[in-house]
Amino acid sequence: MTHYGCSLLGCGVIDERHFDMDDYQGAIARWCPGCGDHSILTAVQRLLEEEQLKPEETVLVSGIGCSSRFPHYVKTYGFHGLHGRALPVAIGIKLERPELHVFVTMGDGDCCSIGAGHWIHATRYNADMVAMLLDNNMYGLTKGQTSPTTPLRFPSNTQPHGSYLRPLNPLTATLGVTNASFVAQTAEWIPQHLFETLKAAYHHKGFAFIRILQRCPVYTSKIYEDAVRSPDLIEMLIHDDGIHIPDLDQIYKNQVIHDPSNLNEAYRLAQDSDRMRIGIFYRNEGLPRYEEVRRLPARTAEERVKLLNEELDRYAV
Amino acid sequence: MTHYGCSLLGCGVIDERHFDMDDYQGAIARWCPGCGDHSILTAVQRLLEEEQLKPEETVLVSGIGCSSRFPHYVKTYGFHGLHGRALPVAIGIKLERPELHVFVTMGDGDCCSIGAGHWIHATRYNADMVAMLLDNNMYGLTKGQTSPTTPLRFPSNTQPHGSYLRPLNPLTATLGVTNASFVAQTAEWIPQHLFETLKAAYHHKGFAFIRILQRCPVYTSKIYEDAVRSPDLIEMLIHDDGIHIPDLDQIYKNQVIHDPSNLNEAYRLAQDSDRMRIGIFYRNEGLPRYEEVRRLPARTAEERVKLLNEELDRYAV
Amino acid sequence: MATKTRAASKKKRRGKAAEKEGPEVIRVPETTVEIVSDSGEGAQKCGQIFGAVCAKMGNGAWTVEIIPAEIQPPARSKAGGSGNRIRFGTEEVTNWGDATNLVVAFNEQVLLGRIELGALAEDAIVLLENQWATHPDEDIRKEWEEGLKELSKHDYRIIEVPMEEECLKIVDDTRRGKNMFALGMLAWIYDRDQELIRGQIAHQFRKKGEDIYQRNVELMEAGYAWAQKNLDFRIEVPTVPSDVPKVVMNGNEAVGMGVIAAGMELCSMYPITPATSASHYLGDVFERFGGVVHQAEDEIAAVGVAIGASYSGKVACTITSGPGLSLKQEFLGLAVMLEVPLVVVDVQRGGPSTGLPTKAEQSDLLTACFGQHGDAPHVVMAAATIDECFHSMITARRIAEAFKTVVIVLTDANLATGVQPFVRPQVDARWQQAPIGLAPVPEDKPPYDWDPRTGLAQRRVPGQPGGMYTATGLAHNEWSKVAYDPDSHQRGCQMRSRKMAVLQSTLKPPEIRGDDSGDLLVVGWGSTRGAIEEAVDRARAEGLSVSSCHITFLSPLPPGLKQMFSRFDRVMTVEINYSDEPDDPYVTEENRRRAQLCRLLREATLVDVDCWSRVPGQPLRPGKILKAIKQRLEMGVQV
Amino acid sequence: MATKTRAASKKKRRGKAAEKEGPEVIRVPETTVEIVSDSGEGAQKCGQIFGAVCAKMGNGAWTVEIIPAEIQPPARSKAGGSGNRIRFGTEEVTNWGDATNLVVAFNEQVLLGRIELGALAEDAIVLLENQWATHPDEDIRKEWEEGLKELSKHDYRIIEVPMEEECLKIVDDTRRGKNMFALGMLAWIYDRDQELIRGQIAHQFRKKGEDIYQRNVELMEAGYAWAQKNLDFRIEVPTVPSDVPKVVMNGNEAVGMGVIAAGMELCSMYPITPATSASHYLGDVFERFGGVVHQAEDEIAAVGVAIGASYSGKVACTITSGPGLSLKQEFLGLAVMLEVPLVVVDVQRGGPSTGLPTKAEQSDLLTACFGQHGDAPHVVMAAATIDECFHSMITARRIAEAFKTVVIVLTDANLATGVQPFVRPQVDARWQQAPIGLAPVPEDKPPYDWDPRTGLAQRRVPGQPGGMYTATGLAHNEWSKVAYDPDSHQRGCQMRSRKMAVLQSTLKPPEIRGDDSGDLLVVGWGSTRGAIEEAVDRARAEGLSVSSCHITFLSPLPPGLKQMFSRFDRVMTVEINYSDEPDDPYVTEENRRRAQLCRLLREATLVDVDCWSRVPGQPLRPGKILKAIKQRLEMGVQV
Ligand SMILES: Cc1ncc(C[n+]2csc(CCOP(=O)(O)OP(=O)(O)O)c2C)c(N)n1
Ligand SMILES: Cc1ncc(C[n+]2csc(CCOP(=O)(O)OP(=O)(O)O)c2C)c(N)n1
Ligand code: SF4
Ligand code: SF4
Ligand SMILES: [Mg+2]
Ligand SMILES: [Mg+2]
Repeated sequence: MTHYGCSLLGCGVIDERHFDMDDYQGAIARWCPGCGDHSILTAVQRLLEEEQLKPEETVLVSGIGCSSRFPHYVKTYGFHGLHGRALPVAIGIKLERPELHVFVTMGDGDCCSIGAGHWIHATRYNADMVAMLLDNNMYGLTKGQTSPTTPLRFPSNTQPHGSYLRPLNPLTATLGVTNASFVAQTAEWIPQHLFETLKAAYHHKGFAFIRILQRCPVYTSKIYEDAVRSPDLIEMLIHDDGIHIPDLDQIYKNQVIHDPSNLNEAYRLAQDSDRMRIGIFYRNEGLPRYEEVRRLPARTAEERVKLLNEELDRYAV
Repeated sequence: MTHYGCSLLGCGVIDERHFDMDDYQGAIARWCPGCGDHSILTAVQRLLEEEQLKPEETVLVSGIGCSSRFPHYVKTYGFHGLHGRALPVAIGIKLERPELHVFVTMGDGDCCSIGAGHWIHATRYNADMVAMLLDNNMYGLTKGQTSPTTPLRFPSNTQPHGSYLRPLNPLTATLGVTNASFVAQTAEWIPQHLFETLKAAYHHKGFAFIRILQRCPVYTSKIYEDAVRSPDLIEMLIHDDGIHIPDLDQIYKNQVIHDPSNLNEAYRLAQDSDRMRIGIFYRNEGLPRYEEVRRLPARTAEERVKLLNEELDRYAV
Repeated sequence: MATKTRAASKKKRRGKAAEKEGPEVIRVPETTVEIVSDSGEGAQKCGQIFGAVCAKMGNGAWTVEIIPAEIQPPARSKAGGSGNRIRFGTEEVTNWGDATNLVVAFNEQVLLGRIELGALAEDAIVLLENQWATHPDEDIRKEWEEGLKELSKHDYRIIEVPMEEECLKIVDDTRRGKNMFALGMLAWIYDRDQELIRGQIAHQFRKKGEDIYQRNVELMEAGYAWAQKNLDFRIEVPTVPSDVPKVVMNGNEAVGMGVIAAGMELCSMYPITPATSASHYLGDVFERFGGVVHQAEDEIAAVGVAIGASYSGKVACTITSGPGLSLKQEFLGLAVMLEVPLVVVDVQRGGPSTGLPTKAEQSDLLTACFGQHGDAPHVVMAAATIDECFHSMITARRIAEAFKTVVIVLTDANLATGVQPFVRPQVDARWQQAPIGLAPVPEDKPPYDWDPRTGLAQRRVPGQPGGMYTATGLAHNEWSKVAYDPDSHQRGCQMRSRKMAVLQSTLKPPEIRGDDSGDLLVVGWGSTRGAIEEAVDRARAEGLSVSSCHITFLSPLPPGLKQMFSRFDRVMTVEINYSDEPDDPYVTEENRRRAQLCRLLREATLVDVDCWSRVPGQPLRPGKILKAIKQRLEMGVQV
Repeated sequence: MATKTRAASKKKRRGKAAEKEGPEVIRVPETTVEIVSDSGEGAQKCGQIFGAVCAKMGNGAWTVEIIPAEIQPPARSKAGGSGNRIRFGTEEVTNWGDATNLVVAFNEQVLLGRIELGALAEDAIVLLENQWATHPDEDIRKEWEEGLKELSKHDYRIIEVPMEEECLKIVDDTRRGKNMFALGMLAWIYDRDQELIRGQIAHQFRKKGEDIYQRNVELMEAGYAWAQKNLDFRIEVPTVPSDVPKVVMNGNEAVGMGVIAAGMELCSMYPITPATSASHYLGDVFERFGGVVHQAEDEIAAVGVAIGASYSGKVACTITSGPGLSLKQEFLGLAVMLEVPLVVVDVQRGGPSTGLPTKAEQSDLLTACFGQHGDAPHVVMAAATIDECFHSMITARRIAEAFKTVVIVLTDANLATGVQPFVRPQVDARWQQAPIGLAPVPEDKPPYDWDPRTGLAQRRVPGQPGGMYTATGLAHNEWSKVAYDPDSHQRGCQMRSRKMAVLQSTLKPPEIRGDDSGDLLVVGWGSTRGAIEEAVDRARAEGLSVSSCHITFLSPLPPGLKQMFSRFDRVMTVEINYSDEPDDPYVTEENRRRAQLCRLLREATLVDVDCWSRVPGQPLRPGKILKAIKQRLEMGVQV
């Protein structure tokens, strides 16, 4: 897989390349053994393969954190930027190069703490991209500090006597934002569900926000342990317009039919913290996307020069 | 009113001062004639008077914007800080000096744009203060740029062909945040409602967020014009536990009974943008307040020295 | 100017007698006029039109805004004056000058405010609205009387004008009319072309409909007629129609147009005074060019979006002012580390902190150079004129792309709102070239294929087959792989730093104005250029041995400075930022906090560069600079 | 050290014969040991205990962490080495030294990684786990063989140790055990006090229960026994029990304890390496003192909360590292403008941008000085030792309050994780004093009642009756009223600036180590102190005319520098930040980008201060500094 179809060079020949998983393999992933990020990486690579996305037309953008090492491990273009600031960069890319496929990975500190303002506004811009929140309920890379999603009273290095606040709910926070167009939750230890959610997000036209429950065996091993062992603790949102994986019906018996177009119901389901719910909470393809709203007719250099001269005329002495 | 009761000096004599409106009069307000900020200023001063808050124990904190000039116009302590950063400062004050009464004024750019991350997190901290969003749907001080709450297609100096996005909804955004404990909306041109809302917010134990619809005759004169003229465009949320002003019943005939303890209903009512609703959307006094959660027994210098020596012992060679 | 003021006071002494002879015509090479009102009364529009007309007629001109300190100052308050000050002359005018020779004031309070600020020449002519004498409000009448008493202490020539009364003959609401009446008076006094004036009125009000346009013209004509009938002097500032085409605009419009001319596709910003009007301008026209103004949620996001766009191969800039620059610093460091080209415009205002948002200052120089943590070599340059506001965008893009780094362009509130005619730029289609195509890249070519001598490397952007890599702000090797070993980091720092030496080697030493040796060399940067040069020219005219030079590249500094400085007995910078005076209490040679360019020059050249700087929130005046020059010369030769 | 290495290699040459005689005892004044493993195998714990025991026995000691580059490096990889390096000696040890004399390595790959980094002395003794020779995985066996071949190219004395085998006799999972075995071996070799070791094991594992403690002691004893039986040498580093009480901790613990000792009530932070561990420490103990660690949503909020607390009369600090400092700059400018006291700790790491988060660098100096837009005078100081990490908190608070300004204290990753014994601080109850009471204020007293000569004013906080005012970041007069007129702004800038001159007038010139004149003066700041002084001492011992001085206050700089520098033929700084070398391509005297302190000194003194600096992501080695000194001296006298 080294020959590039000429289409990329604009000469109209069809691009006949086929990509397999290996083609998306970047550097060897350096997360801890058992880290949930590994399965998310695999799921993303599977998606790239299934969708046959051209590596050179795919960009992975991240902030800083364990989860934000993601781009290094995928052989596409990558942007491993600043803590909390993945989304503005991703918007800049999508706004100016709407033909690129943009995926964003963020940690819970990255997205919900320092990046909270950008997260709110990216939701509102609704630019077409997949935004993954890899939520291990903790600051991993900096070695175990409380994050906004850390459960109440769960100890960390900065709050060794337990966290002081109830965890922020990333789903309701996103649903509270005007123009939220795709809000889903999945868990990395249910690879099929993870994959289907990613796929739905990729096909969604707009800003697709997925919270992925992610195990961190080093700092928060206990948090998802029960849910991993007891599928009964999980409730699946299913719907014809949502995600339904019949294979999982036998394992995940708690199911609720939820129409992703119902925003109020989405809020109610997301808000109620008694159960761990996974599935698509909300989807609305009818909302304008920022890069579309701002799209302009391209101008040649000559046109611009001509217009600029006209403009200068307006200011001529 | 110049004699200070000795209680402030800790000698136990009762403070017999009485404060009237004049005692809260700071510099002369320099907003444009007809600016809604004037009535909000009056309402706050009335509240201070009604509650007989000691000027020296009251702190007004703001960011930067027309609305953020507020503290200069009230004779209490004031902190006119940085654009978007009023809330962290207010939290610092409340956390360390919980006995002070803290009021925060922010503009829509200040709070919802540059300050969005702090707004989310201040809601979650739930420190006891009144946070007012003076929402004129525009950047006033910088002379007319689109803000997050500017209505779709409304022109501004940065978006002269009309704003590109649907406006952010500050109510649903706040309701999406875990620990949101008081969310209300009022309008400055209904002074009684404004006052009662402020009062309820002041008495709320926790972070009381009020969005105040505010007219800016200079940049957004048209936006609230209809609603000012036609009370029918407004729907009042009323409830025994909410705000109900019988005097206004004749004018504001659209009323809906809403129990402020119902979060899902609050979200539904806030989310539906067909009507302009005012009243208390949500209130929950059962949530822990940050300054309470973090309150610690005071230590004398001697105690600290003793403890520190013990601590040094642990590291002794 | 000296001529003019003397003529005017002679006039004054002659008194009533003159009236019989028809207007006396006073001919001056240049003069300064201001028009000042309560805010909202339209003095600014009047001034803008007048300035534009002067320029179009072939005068050199420099217009600055008079901005009130408050959002909505009360009417008739000293701090509330709003308007314009126009200095114009037969030759090019490069700065706002020293003092106003003629002022039209809508009330005595705003006038007194201007006097307190030292704005008026000692013998200024004042045209003063006099409705206040008979105002229904007694307090106001009293203020008026006291005001006149105050005014009489000065040597001004006061001419009371019944503007209100005259305007009411035409309109009901004089708040939107008096300014055109004033314009008419000025038109008569300075004999301005009526056709041009009508054209400018049309330009300003064309959006508001024919009616409004007509009314404004009528008011203007009324002012003209009133002046013709009542004034006994006219002032002639000969015009020299230019032989090269010129344009006239303010510095922020020039920046905006420069952004377009430089082929940029995105201006990502967050509103902040005094930078915002550049994006207002772009907001208005950029879409026609296929360009986008992205108003981000904050300054951090604004620069992040620009970096994302540039990373993906587009041409992007971000425009801000001091507080915004502080917020962008982390991202600027990232762009330097990733070697993503980026143009940043900082329209400086008064600092520190929120400071003086509408006022000119040059105090962001050091933060522009050193505001990023770690060693983040990048380019800092400054525009000295409105012309340079335009052209620096083109230079900045070129350098940013050639050296794959950040270029910060400093302008300031003085340039941003100042209006000046300049030679019409010759737009070049090459400026519009896309920075990079999407050609495939051989897989064995690293994304940072640094030339070890220069640190330069080819750019690479998404869409290029075979070129996939992950840009990272962590220390990395040429493959953009995270590398924490000592050699990789030392090498990365080296590569980024060497680009600066290479750029510096292509710069020319700044030119000296005046002799290339002498008693004193005055060094400046940014918007002070015109005022410094005027001061130096005046000093030289008085026979003093003074020269000046002006620096465009602040980092890296241009070559040849040390040698140049060594040919002068003293070197000093003149800047609009804070410095301790040598004789301030507790201040010693050792602890003196010097002006910002002064610090850079001392470090680089080891020459004992002195400084004279002030932070008046205004441009410096050539007269004050001249005084400082003389004072420095009197202090004698340095060690 | 020289003694030791020679002794060791002599030993090596003697070979087997020695075994019969009982262990040879090699006596050295100081030595360096390291223990290195895959991350997760506990080498760090072993090293920490060993370092603490050395200190407790009366050795001077300096412990640094060996940190892998990756979050989770693969097992047995060169870049994955994790552990500790302990330099200890009879006298005080002030830095990490040059090279390791004895290393315990858990596999040959991490050992090779350390060798590639130049960590080992040429004649180092290596105790190497040898389970790999018989490992089931063929690839590993091959790697082992190739590794041994590689090792044989050097002059090391390799001793294979069956650690795995021995440990398996006691535990099933050697990942949590081998480190104690290694500790036991070291205990025998260096004859460490067993009681103290057991005490430290208890200290480390006491939370995990008696069982775990016992197992660890057993493993340690097994290592001791193995060494006793199998090794033919012991190394003696004489201890001198201290006559003053000492404590031992790392720099971040010292900062945390300093925060408490300084009477602070709030540490408001956002996690960032390498600063976070200071707040881990505080998170653990601060509540007992009535103090709060507030983990904010980001760095901007963190500093905002601290400013709010300080504004309201409490003592607050914020702790961060480079990227966080960049984000805080806008708020720091505000604190300067409001004159709200604030202590900021910047634990520097490698930059620019995200850079090298775990590595030491001194490249935030200029941004600490100039990172705020506008003119924002404030104080920058640096801790040079772990002792100073503690005491600088007390000084910083005092200055911040006395001068009502921001004090930035710079430390770095070297100090943060380095462990050193130092004289136990004498805690003073006055440090705990509340900064201000709530006494009423006369209404006619302005909130900024600046002393015009010094700029100093009394503090005012909410709760003080009669004192109501609104603090504002806009330009303001003494009443804290917004004031944009030229005089008010000039005056405000003056008042804020004068405080710096006053502070500077109270500072003492730095002391010179060595003669106060000579061929070369080496100037340093921050954590390089020990290494520079050792290098200078060595140079002097060789008869070179070199002295050094170390600067604590970077802004304002202390008095007397110019005069001091003038007594030396050459002056150069030694720093861990980037500078161009004079002979780099394209680099000239004019465009050379010099090290950061060097720039400050040149500007202030106009002395041609040179610099030698590197960015290895590690502390500098005294030997390398010595080399640089010699090279500079060879370059001869400067102009
Ligand atoms: C501006 C800035 N602040 C702080 C940091 C330090 N930092 C790096 S990653 C991180 C948080 C990591 O947690 P999270 O985002 O949840 O990602 P995870 O490691 O858990 O995947 C922090 C605070 C930084 N690099 N930059
Ligand atoms: C960091 C920073 N960015 C931008 C600004 C410029 N600025 C001042 S006020 C303001 C917005 C004002 O709008 P809003 O918050 O809605 O308040 P309003 O004036 O409408 O009351 C902006 C962008 C600033 N002062 N500081
Ligand atoms: S620390 Fe946690 S989140 Fe980070 S790589 Fe390890 S397991 Fe994953
Ligand atoms: S611009 Fe608008 S918001 Fe600002 S003071 Fe005037 S009316 Fe009020
Ligand atoms: Mg996390
Ligand atoms: Mg607003």
